[in-house]
Amino acid sequence: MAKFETPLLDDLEKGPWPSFVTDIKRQAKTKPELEDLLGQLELSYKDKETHWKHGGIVGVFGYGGGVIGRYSDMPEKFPGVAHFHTVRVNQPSGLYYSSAYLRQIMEMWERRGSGLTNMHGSTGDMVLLGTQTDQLEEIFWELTHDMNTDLGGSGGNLRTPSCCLGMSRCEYACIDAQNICHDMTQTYQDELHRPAFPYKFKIKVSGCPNDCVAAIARSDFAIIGTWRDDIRIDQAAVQGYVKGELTPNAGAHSGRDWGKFDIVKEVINLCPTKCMSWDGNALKIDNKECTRCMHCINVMPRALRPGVEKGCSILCGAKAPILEGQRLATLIVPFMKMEPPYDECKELLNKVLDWWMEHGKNRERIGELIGRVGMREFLKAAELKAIPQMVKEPRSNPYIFWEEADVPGGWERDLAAFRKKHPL
Amino acid sequence: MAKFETPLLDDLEKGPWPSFVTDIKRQAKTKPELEDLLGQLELSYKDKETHWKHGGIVGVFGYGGGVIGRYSDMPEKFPGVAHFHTVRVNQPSGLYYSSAYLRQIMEMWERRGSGLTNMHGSTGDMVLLGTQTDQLEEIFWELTHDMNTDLGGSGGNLRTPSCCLGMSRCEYACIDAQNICHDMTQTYQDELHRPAFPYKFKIKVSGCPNDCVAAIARSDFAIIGTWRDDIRIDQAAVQGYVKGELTPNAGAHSGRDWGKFDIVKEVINLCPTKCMSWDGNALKIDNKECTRCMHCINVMPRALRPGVEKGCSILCGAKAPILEGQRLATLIVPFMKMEPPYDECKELLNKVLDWWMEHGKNRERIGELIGRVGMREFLKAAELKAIPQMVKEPRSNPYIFWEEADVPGGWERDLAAFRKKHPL
Amino acid sequence: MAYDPKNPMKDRITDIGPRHYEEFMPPVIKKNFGKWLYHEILEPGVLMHKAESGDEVYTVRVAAARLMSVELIRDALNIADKHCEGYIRWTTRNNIEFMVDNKSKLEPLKADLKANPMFPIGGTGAGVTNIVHTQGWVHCHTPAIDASGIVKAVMDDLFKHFQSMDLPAQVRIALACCLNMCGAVHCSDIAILGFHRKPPFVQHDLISSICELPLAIAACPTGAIKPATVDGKKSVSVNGPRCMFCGNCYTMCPAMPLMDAEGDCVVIMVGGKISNRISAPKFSKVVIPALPSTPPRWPETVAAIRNILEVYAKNANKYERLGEWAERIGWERFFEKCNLPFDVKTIDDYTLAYDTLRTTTQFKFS
Amino acid sequence: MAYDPKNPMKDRITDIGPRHYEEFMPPVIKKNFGKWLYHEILEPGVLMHKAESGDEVYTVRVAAARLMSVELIRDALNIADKHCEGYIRWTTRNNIEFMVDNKSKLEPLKADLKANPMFPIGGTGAGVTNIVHTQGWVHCHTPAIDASGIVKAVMDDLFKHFQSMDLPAQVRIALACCLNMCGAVHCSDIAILGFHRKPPFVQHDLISSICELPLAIAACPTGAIKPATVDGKKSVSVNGPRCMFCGNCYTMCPAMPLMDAEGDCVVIMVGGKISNRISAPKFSKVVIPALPSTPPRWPETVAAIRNILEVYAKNANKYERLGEWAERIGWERFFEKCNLPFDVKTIDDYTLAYDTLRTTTQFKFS
Ligand code: SRM
Ligand code: SRM
Ligand code: SRM
Ligand code: SRM
Ligand code: SF4
Ligand code: SF4
Ligand code: SF4
Ligand code: SF4
Ligand code: SF4
Ligand code: SF4
Ligand code: SF4
Ligand code: SF4
Repeated sequence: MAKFETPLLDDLEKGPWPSFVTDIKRQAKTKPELEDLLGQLELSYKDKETHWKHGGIVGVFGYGGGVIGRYSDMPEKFPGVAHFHTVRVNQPSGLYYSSAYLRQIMEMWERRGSGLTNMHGSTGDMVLLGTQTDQLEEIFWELTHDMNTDLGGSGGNLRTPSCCLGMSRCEYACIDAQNICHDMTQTYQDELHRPAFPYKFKIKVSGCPNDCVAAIARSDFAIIGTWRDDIRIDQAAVQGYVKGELTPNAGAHSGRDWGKFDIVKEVINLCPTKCMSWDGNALKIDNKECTRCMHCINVMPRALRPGVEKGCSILCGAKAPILEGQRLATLIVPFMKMEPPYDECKELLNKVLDWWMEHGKNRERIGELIGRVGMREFLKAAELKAIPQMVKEPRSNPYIFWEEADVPGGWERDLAAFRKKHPL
Repeated sequence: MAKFETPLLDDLEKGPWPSFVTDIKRQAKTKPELEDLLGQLELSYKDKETHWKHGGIVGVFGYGGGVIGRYSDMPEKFPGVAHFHTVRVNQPSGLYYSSAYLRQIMEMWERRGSGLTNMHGSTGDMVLLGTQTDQLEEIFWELTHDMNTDLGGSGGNLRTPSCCLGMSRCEYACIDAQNICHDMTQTYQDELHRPAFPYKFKIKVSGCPNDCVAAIARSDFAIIGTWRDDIRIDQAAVQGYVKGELTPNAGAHSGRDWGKFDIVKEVINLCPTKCMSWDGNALKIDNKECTRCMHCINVMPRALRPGVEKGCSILCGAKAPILEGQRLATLIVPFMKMEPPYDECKELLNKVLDWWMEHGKNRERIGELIGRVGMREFLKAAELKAIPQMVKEPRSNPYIFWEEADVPGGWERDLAAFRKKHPL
Repeated sequence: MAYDPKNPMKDRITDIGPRHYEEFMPPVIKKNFGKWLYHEILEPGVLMHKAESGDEVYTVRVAAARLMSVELIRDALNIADKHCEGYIRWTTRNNIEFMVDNKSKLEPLKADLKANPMFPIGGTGAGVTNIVHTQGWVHCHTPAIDASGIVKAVMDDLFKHFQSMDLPAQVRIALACCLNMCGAVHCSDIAILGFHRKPPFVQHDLISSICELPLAIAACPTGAIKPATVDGKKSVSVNGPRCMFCGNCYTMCPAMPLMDAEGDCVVIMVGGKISNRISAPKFSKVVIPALPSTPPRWPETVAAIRNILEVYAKNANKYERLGEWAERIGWERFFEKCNLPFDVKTIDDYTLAYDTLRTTTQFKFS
Repeated sequence: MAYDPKNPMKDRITDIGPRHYEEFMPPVIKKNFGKWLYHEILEPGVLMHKAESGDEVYTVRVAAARLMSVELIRDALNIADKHCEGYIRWTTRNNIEFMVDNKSKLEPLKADLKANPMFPIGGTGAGVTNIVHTQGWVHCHTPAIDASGIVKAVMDDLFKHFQSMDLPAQVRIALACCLNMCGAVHCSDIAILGFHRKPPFVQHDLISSICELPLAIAACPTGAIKPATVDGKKSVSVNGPRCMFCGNCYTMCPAMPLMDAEGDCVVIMVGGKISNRISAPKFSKVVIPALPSTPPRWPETVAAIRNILEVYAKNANKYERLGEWAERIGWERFFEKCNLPFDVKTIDDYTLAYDTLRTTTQFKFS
């Protein structure tokens, strides 16, 4: 019998969506602390308030992140969750696993933790939810020694980089998102584990502009695959779509009768740059005007493919609203080739990080810093040339901060000469 | 012979555009102070700097505006322009004049001023450019007594309202812009002449969304004509355009061969809401979706006319960049009927002005005040209900300033009860 | 060899990073890495990717409540062992994917999945996939709402859209339990956001011993917190009307809690997107400033989302994301069509507010 | 009765406002007020408006240098007296309009106008009409550039576009001699803006007697001005790198002038518009941060404008305003097509800067 009555939670056992309540209840049979978790959660459902205290700083020796401290505010009532810290385990790029590896982690977590996880955290980590302070070093030891695996990030440091599945199973991938993600993670181990940053910093890598890992919205440094030559067209396959032999958008819309595929309405007219044309026989793309939005390729994956000169765009500074308001990442490099060891990319990132570490205020994300001091300072530090691709539109206010060196004659003025010309 | 050599200015006597230099030179023959003006201007052309001093406060008794003080910084060299104040004369709405009236003004200005004018100033006034302090009261006397005309605005007060020519000669006018402008000017004489405002305040009235007086860009309170029923269509005339019997856009593009008029390309497809359709016979408009942009009417003025239920939209807060950046006026009233005496409009304006006078900081335009405290406060003061027409899009940050009254249970909290639930 | 607390540095291994992803790839994936030609969605939840080599990989995607027990994961691994050569993957939205390299293996796999109600198949194409979400009352200290419970309630209600592809475009729903927005709801088609509406109260008797007062004061972006002396003790006072409920003070100082059963609410935001397809990525916009937080099923939230989703599904064009639709018809029409009251609180008054105000006479009448 | 300085309040008349506009309307205008049916542009500068009554009014529009002498105005009035029953009007862009109520009166009117080079006919339709501008060195104390002279130079160069209607749409040019922008150049297709580039210098010896120092300090929006003591006298110091050259300090305190022959420059902004036609009103954008101020003909400015105008004329669609064209092709293309270098200074770093940055992978390669 359950330790606590959980009438409210029990209601969440109904319905077709997988129930975490059902799941936790089953696990609670072997992991009694989860009874306390359910008890406390039920209380929250009743109180409509959380019963977790403000987290304290806990962790493993020598690491500044990877563990989130968590304590119940009712430890007497729910002793099993008095301590209930999170361990963030760095996920493998692309989120593929062997069952052997996962079984190892699961076994360890059943032994040393609550047996509850998040697969995965919003940043990408495998999140092991709920353990005691005295278990942390043990867990870390086992992870590193027995599972050849490390902790992920938390706090004011580099956060665990993440990526879409990229080339492993996607025909659209223009860069090897997984390799880049893994390589960056390895290169920046120190930044990941030993906070020296003003605040958190996130790297995400998507293989193409569909951006399946939400890099543009959720990373300080977003690497997004693209191409700079021509979209490859298989005209026969285009005909296949037009004739109805091939299903548009790979069948993504097949749950509804949208009528016969209409290439003009569905592709030509929806192209944001209107750079496509269709004369009934051949599809033409004015590639110079294409902004590689992916729409036409998404609709006709068997007929269209990204070009062959592939690389990435780099965008910088996305974040959630706290504190200065949400930002999407903004374009800083339109195109960069991405071949291991990705030196050009890392050199750029190093410059960006150095500048941020020098100028960023406590708890100021890089996007906010750019917002505070302006792109000009950022570009100087990143040694990037200003190009119009960086903006949607040029400034509409004239408030340019001219620098003395740019103004003929500098800023020194001869007062006497001025007053001779212009008596007061 | 001219008093000063003006080789630089002389160059501006060449070319097809009317030359102000030629004009001033001619006038200088009877108005020798203009010799000094040319001399000083030539010096500016040489120095590439102005030779006018920071203006002092001059004016006519009891008025806080209408005159701009101006002094040369080289009065010895150019005594004729030692004082060179501007008199702003309130223009008649729509800028029509009888020659009798203008001749009267010109005669006076030749006698008491420099004989130089601006027809008109950017705000709309007739600008009489250049007179001495001792002439100001005389000029004012003659203007009011002999010409039945008053000064315009300047300084921190209501500025001279202005308007497009509206119903006097334009088929698009949805409101009587001139009458509204005149009526507002008369109603707010006190505000115009006796500064009690934090800063300047401008009213402009355009008869339709073409906005020929730039109200949306240049006025704190913009009244712009519109309609809320259906565009009137004369299908026969539509055919006339389609057949090439009528010239599109009244001939505004006839200087170039743009090919045969194509109603689909030139009207249907350019309609911003895509609410029009053309089946080869009849033009249809889904008027509920029309945003009254005027494009189709501008292109086919003989076939299309604004509806018959006319009134205005009111927008608030346009300004130039100083200091907080430029603003366009923002929509506050989507539709208001406009019949004399325009009480509803004036009641609204009074509320807006009262609020601004109470809360506006020194040199803070109403747009900046709205920017500083938010639309919520503005709408409360203006007693307007928030409607989605006021925004392009809803907020994307969640930083809502909730008010205590809107939150269940208010803001008072019971610390003891809280700590009982959540021990520290 | 095991951890020795007395000698923590002995044989310590650090900075090794995650396991290399190649170790975990099914053979067909590894073999055809970077050589995929195209894909097809065979049915909701089932993808086929074709490689240049002619190889095919069949993927079955199933939902998961991201909050998963070790046992449930083992259930999934058992299936992976049985059908997928011991490989499995998760998606970036917390679904699970099982892959087989031959069509003949597909039906047996599906059969085993269907046998377990914890693994419903779906989540592909123009439908509603898994909700990205956060901790809520299960683990966080700042939430205004729960996470997993609301997700469950909403997905129960929208379940048919998880298992069909009948919407104009994909609809991504996300939830964040406070405006730190760990769920990154700021760019979602539909977002559920937990929000506090009572300014922090101050534990005057203890604050000066628990917190650095200057840090607490500096934490407030609106300057609502000022030093104060209460009952002879150093403390702070909060100017309620200046508070925008960001919670930054509580993050910096636990003696200033905001949470309150009555005040905490659900904010509904819509119209965001991330992909660069057709239109640029967009932020979600606040369209319902507050719904009550009503466990265990949050019926108001569930109903609001269903309503918006249905109106969108009925009205939008093929390929049109929710935000693209709202922009095309105009937000005034969005409110009208969804029958939502327009609240002054949805008008922006933060730093970029000007850019959201309507600076044209173009609008539609309601 | 005349003004008596010894008795200024005697018989004083105030607050009477302007003359009523009806007094000044030509009879045909008055008669058909509010009853106009349509109009036609018969040729550049000549409009015909048709009234419901069947009446027609023919309008001939002529250019004027807004800076006009009494004598020149009388020249215009003479023509109005001869042809237009003594009526005349100015447009909102400082052109003059002569109206006749019968087609037969048109040619004689035009003939007299053509006889006077000060009254060139034009300024209608899809061409370049008069430049809205400000005082410049003729009357103002804060200009960075002249006004009337640059306008003359530019319009001499673009004169054929004043007298033809061969552009894709109307092109409105405006000039403001300082960033107070009395010319309201912030919403023009092409804008010429005078700009100071040297921070104010401080007349330390006199400032404290001429200005209220706290006001001068408070005037600065960037906080670049700080109190200072120089040679024992109270004064202020200016932190040059923080100055954005707004000139507000000089407006508040004449002992802090910014103007400088070398520093003062011309900024070119483009792409603004006011009408609500097709697209919403837009701000002009800075595309050339500085051209030298080179009287008497400002050839760099003239050439820059001609270049932009010609590229626009060649590339834009019918009805497409300059800013609409730039947005359609993308600003990166605009710079390329106009062969303009892109300068970091054209990237916004003021309060709404974020909204101008590119937050998508969508862009065109140069
Ligand atoms: C666990 C996780 C949520 C989840 O359920 O998945 C999480 C949990 C917390 N986040 Fe987060 N964030 C998590 C991903 C995110 C994301 C999403 C992402 O990374 O893509 C964001 C939005 C993107 C961004 O970084 O802007 C995010 C934006 C924040 C913020 C606001 C940061 C900002 O600059 O706006 C805070 C506030 C803070 O740092 O003080 C925050 C703070 C927190 C804290 C540490 C609460 C706090 O104030 O100390 C939460 C601890 C909860 C707990 O009890 O475990 N979390 N946080 C995610 C990390 C798991 C992982 O490592 O995989
Ligand atoms: C005469 C005129 C320019 C012209 O050549 O036409 C003018 C001239 C001056 N303006 Fe203006 N403004 C004139 C129309 C405008 C306009 C256009 C409009 O009204 O449509 C604007 C932009 C719209 C707006 O109001 O925002 C304008 C925006 C400014 C500003 C910036 C105001 C702002 O809030 O951004 C200033 C600065 C100030 O007030 O300190 C200013 C200040 C000035 C001063 C008074 C200079 C000063 O700092 O004291 C100028 C006196 C010049 C002189 O010697 O006569 N003037 N000023 C215009 C008035 C004539 C008239 O009454 O018809
Ligand atoms: C598996 C996954 C990547 C991963 O590494 O895990 C993935 C896989 C695919 N995505 Fe994605 N996307 C995945 C998250 C995303 C995200 C990120 C997110 O939602 O947080 C986005 C951006 C969402 C947004 O815009 O708000 C995303 C936006 C797209 C798009 C653009 C769709 C649009 O209409 O804007 C496409 C193109 C398409 O669907 O045709 C796409 C296309 C695809 C394709 C068709 C790529 C391919 O050829 O294989 C994959 C199957 C799509 C499907 O499920 O119908 N993927 N995709 C992610 C599955 C999440 C899930 O479990 O549901
Ligand atoms: C006379 C004048 C009004 C006045 O009260 O003085 C006027 C008169 C007319 N305007 Fe205008 N507009 C006048 C200033 C404006 C302004 C204000 C400005 O430029 O400062 C604008 C807004 C400019 C902008 O958008 O930046 C303006 C935007 C329009 C438009 C919209 C054009 C567009 O493509 O966006 C139209 C419609 C059209 O041209 O078909 C229009 C249409 C007209 C019509 C056709 C209205 C009519 O049926 O009579 C008039 C003749 C147009 C022509 O000249 O080709 N009028 N018109 C102004 C003449 C100025 C001049 O001397 O050149
Ligand atoms: S981002 Fe592009 S490459 Fe990566 S999974 Fe999505 S569609 Fe494929
Ligand atoms: S990728 Fe996008 S922009 Fe390029 S051709 Fe296809 S639809 Fe057009
Ligand atoms: S604003 Fe409209 S009504 Fe007024 S003149 Fe222009 S087109 Fe005519
Ligand atoms: S006025 Fe504009 S929005 Fe309305 S139908 Fe005509 S073109 Fe379309
Ligand atoms: S969104 Fe807020 S409450 Fe939820 S996990 Fe993140 S920090 Fe905690
Ligand atoms: S919640 Fe935010 S705004 Fe309110 S007092 Fe705390 S820090 Fe200030
Ligand atoms: S723009 Fe500046 S310099 Fe020119 S008239 Fe206006 S205030 Fe004077
Ligand atoms: S010009 Fe403007 S920014 Fe520069 S010092 Fe003066 S007030 Fe400050």
